[in-house]
Amino acid sequence: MPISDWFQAREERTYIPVDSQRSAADLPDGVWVKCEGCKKTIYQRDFEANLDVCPGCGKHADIDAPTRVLLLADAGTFAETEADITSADPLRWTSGKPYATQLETAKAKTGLTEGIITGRAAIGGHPVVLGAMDFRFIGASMGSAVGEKITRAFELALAERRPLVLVTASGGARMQEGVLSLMQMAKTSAAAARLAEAGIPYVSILTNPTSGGVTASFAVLADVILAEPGALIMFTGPRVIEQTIRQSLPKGFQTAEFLVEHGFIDAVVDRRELRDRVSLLLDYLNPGGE
Amino acid sequence: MPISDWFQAREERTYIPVDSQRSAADLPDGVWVKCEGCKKTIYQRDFEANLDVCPGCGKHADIDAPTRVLLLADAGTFAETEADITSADPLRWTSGKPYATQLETAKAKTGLTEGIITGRAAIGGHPVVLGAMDFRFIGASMGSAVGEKITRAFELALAERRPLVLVTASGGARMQEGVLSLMQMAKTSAAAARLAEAGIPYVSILTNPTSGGVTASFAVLADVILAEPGALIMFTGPRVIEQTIRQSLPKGFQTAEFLVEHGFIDAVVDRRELRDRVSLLLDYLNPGGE
Amino acid sequence: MARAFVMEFERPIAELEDKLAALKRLDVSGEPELAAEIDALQVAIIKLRDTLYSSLSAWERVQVSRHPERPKTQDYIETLFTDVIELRGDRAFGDDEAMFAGLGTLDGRRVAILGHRKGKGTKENIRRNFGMPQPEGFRKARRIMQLAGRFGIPLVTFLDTQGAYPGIGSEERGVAWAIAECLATLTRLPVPVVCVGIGEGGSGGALAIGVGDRLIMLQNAYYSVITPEACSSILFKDPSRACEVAPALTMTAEDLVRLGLADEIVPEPPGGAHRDPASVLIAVREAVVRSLGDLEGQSRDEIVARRYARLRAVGVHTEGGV
Amino acid sequence: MARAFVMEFERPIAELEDKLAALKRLDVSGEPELAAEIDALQVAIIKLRDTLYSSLSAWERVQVSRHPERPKTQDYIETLFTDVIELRGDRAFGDDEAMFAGLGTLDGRRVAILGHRKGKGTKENIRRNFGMPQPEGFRKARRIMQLAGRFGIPLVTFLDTQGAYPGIGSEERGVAWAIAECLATLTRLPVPVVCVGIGEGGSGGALAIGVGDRLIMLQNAYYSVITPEACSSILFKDPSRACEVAPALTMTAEDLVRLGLADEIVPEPPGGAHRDPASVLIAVREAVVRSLGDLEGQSRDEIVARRYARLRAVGVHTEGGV
Ligand SMILES: [Zn+2]
Ligand SMILES: [Zn+2]
Repeated sequence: MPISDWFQAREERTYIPVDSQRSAADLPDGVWVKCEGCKKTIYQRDFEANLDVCPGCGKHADIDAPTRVLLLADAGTFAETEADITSADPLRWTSGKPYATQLETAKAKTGLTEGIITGRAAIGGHPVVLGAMDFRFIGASMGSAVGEKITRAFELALAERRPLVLVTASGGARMQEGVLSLMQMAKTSAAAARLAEAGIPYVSILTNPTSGGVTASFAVLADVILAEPGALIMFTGPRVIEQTIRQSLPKGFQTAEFLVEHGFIDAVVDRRELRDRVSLLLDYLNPGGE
Repeated sequence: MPISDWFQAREERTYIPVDSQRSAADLPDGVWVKCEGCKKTIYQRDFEANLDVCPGCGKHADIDAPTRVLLLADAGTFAETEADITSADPLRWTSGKPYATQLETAKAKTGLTEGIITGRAAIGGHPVVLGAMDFRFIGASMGSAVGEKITRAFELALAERRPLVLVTASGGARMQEGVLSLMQMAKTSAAAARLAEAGIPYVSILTNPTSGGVTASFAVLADVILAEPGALIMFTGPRVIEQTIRQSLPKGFQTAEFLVEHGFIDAVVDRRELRDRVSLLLDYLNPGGE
Repeated sequence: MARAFVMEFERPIAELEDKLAALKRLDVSGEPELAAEIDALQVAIIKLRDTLYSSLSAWERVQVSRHPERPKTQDYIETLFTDVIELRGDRAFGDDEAMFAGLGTLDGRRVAILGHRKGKGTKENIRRNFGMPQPEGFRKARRIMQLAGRFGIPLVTFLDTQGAYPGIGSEERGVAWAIAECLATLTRLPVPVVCVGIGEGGSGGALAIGVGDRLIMLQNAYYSVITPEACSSILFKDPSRACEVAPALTMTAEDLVRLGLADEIVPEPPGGAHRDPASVLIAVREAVVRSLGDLEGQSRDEIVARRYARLRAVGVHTEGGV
Repeated sequence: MARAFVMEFERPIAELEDKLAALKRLDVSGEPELAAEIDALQVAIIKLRDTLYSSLSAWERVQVSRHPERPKTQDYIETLFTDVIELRGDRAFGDDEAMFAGLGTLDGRRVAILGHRKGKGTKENIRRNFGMPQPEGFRKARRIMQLAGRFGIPLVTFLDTQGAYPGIGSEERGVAWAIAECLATLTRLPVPVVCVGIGEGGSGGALAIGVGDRLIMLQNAYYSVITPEACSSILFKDPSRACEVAPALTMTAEDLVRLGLADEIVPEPPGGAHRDPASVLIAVREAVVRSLGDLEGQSRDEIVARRYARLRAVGVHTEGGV
């Protein structure tokens, strides 16, 4: 998907329109969205101008990968890589909904070819490799294609000695690819460890939700780990834990703030400050001379 | 102190003789010691044959450094190094008992020149550098001389690519040398880190008691950490903690067994098995080719 | 062997065995028909088991892999290795008994050993948390990986877990971080790594010590991105359709060999490894020794580069429309 | 400035100040004698303070180093640095607010920053545990040291702690191990390290971030193997003889320079750093910038070798009877 299409893609996102007459191409003043935090209605235009952060309660709404790239990369600098990698259906999965159908639906819905976009970009003038996951695409779960794109992002960063910035959002492994999906955890972790050995910086930004095999692999192997306010970040989902331990979970469990307190995240950063923060971090973290 | 004098030194150790008529050179059958664990009396001869472990309750009595070396090193292999290093009195310390007097007393009492003995030795046929601290010598606290001897042990191990085995027992830093004593923690830790960089194995054996600045430096920077049963191992002593938190401490707090449970020690090993265990460990841990 | 546990699909066998046991309790002297019936039943049991086990479904294999009498990591360690030294603790929080870590000697080779450790019996299982490690277990494993790497000691791992323990403490103490750090360390470890799937191989908790240069799978062991029950729960809001999704998940030893992820399968006797542990232990020993032999003589750089290439090849995607 | 806290040895000054305040509340118009007395008192206060501070004892300096209004790590970070990014967490158990860790820019130089963080006021002090780190704090510090080493970022540390927190949790979570690992990392860190003693420098808890290529001490800061109270408790079973043992412990900035452990002293105004924080902050800034400049341009190997040589020379012993 070329960069020029993204603004359009952004327009096409499906919020919860209070006004169901919403027209995609040209938003009239009367289009509202409802904040999932405080439940108040907000002009969609104001909401988007505020980067989908509720002006009232600060709730960060989920955003898609193209929007994420727009928010992080310096204008006009993003050049997508590996855009032609997409999932095969290696196991011919038909349990529940056939995987092939799910893939087609996801592609049609998102205009993307997979659950992650990667490419070269600049952030605050720093040349980087940038990747952003898109939860709309089968929960941005990590199958072979996502694993391959992430691995290539690490390899590109290594080859060009560019810092890597990855924005995660994922339901975890893509079970429709069975054990091949599990193995992507090892593959991406190996690529991350290899980048670290070469002294190239890697900053990860965990957004809502990041879970399972993505959390337990490349996502947390970064030099600096940032997260958006309120983002849920976990290995095991809360329902499974509740079923196992037969008690309810503490308030705020598995939020970004909870994880900061427990020592796993460097900082919770407001989306509106993310680009500046990443840029500043990259001022400090220079790819070491090997 | 030459190795030949050690057997004699061992005879001269001051247990709590039930029979105060005890003669040092030739123990008659009537000499008993009292176990500090079960309070039962034991023939001293039986007790020593059992390596000062109570045959009844298994309590490991504290032993001195020469005995420790005898128990660990293959017979006749120990060759002391740096025997002529001893403490100066750099601060001319006179608070409480003058340091110079304490040093003289300790030397007279122990026949040692400092709170640690170091040397080349073999354990189960493995050439090693071996060090053992002696609590009788001003609590085997770490002043400049002890720090220097430990540092040289690390350096000798590095130079000759011999594994290092250190047996600790210490009250911590030697306050009579003020901040110079504190800095020995950094010096010995630097030496330990340097040895680790070179891939030379280092096994430490924590014995009763090991505390303060010794615990918080070279003692725990080993590849494998063993401890004797019941040994108290700590950073801060229990009285200071009780005074700070104003509550009493849980049973077994700061014992070797407590530390195993909390993940800090690889194994608690009976003194009677220590030599075999260290030898076996050294079968596995070969000094890596640099 | 006392029959304490019957797997669903072995019910028909169990019924015949009950019948046989009842007959055996009778006095057969002067009752040649009874004796003949006993003989016939014994043959029938063997034949039925052979038939059942000649084509076990994925879900049936999962059940076999979980059989309580199945040989456990501890059995392998005690039987295969001599001079075993357990090394405990993560140097940060605790010692997790669900994860074994140590050193041992196998056929004269000195190796480091890691393994998920299920217990035998309820008490031991509780202490070992049914083989489901918490962050401490993974951090201990990582520490021993690093030790092996530092001293050039090959690593052998035994996989037998449903996965990392899904509890509050696990999340609070960063189980995802602990697993990821294991993976980063293990995938770059400059010594040969041989992994053996002996029973369950559930998700990230298995993977954390399950990536190496060779993967040996017992015939009825599984290795899966998710347990069939959990997968069924997600797809159908109903865990009981595990038998349907198990084959789709490609989790059996055969699946893994077909996908190029496992290198060899150690056959199990009809009825599963617990019916003849000695033969299985011997076969595993042979396979591990052979694998270690194959991996000998490489430089540290070669080992790491080959493992990366092996991992790099994992996965099937479409590229450029192909 | 509100006088909230009076140090024992400043009582005479406080009394004069009280008197002065009382006089000032009177109406001095048409009372030239009163005005003259006020002037005289003001001069007397200044002279008395100058006299007292011209020869502070070690124990008096310890009191000054603990003054609640004394500039804290946070003040140095906020004043000296721009573009500060705090980095939190030990990646294993928690984030310890008694230890600051982050990145910042000082006179155009990008550095990593560590510092013991006492609070201001009771509430903040409780959150920050009065600047006494637990194992998490040291593990966070070590993580940031490693980050600095990886990316070649010089490290600046600010020391201000009575020591590691002596609690059950500290021991349970291995505070000794955490400190030792800091020391191992810090002493071998391949980037320039500049340490600044700004207040208290108590024992291993200070040392864990207090070893480097330069040690700058504020005039009234201390660095000691043990607090004078604790030393007095050990020697005399009585903490109140701290004033006697303080000089013996060789803990003042001057002692450290004399022993070759500290490189320079940043003078404080009479009354201590809190009487004129701006001048002290400026002087510290100047000293740190100069030290960083001095340490520039060395290779990683040179840095590590020189630091080892520096540490190697620490200590005074007798050898061969000399
Ligand atoms: Zn809102
Ligand atoms: Zn006893």
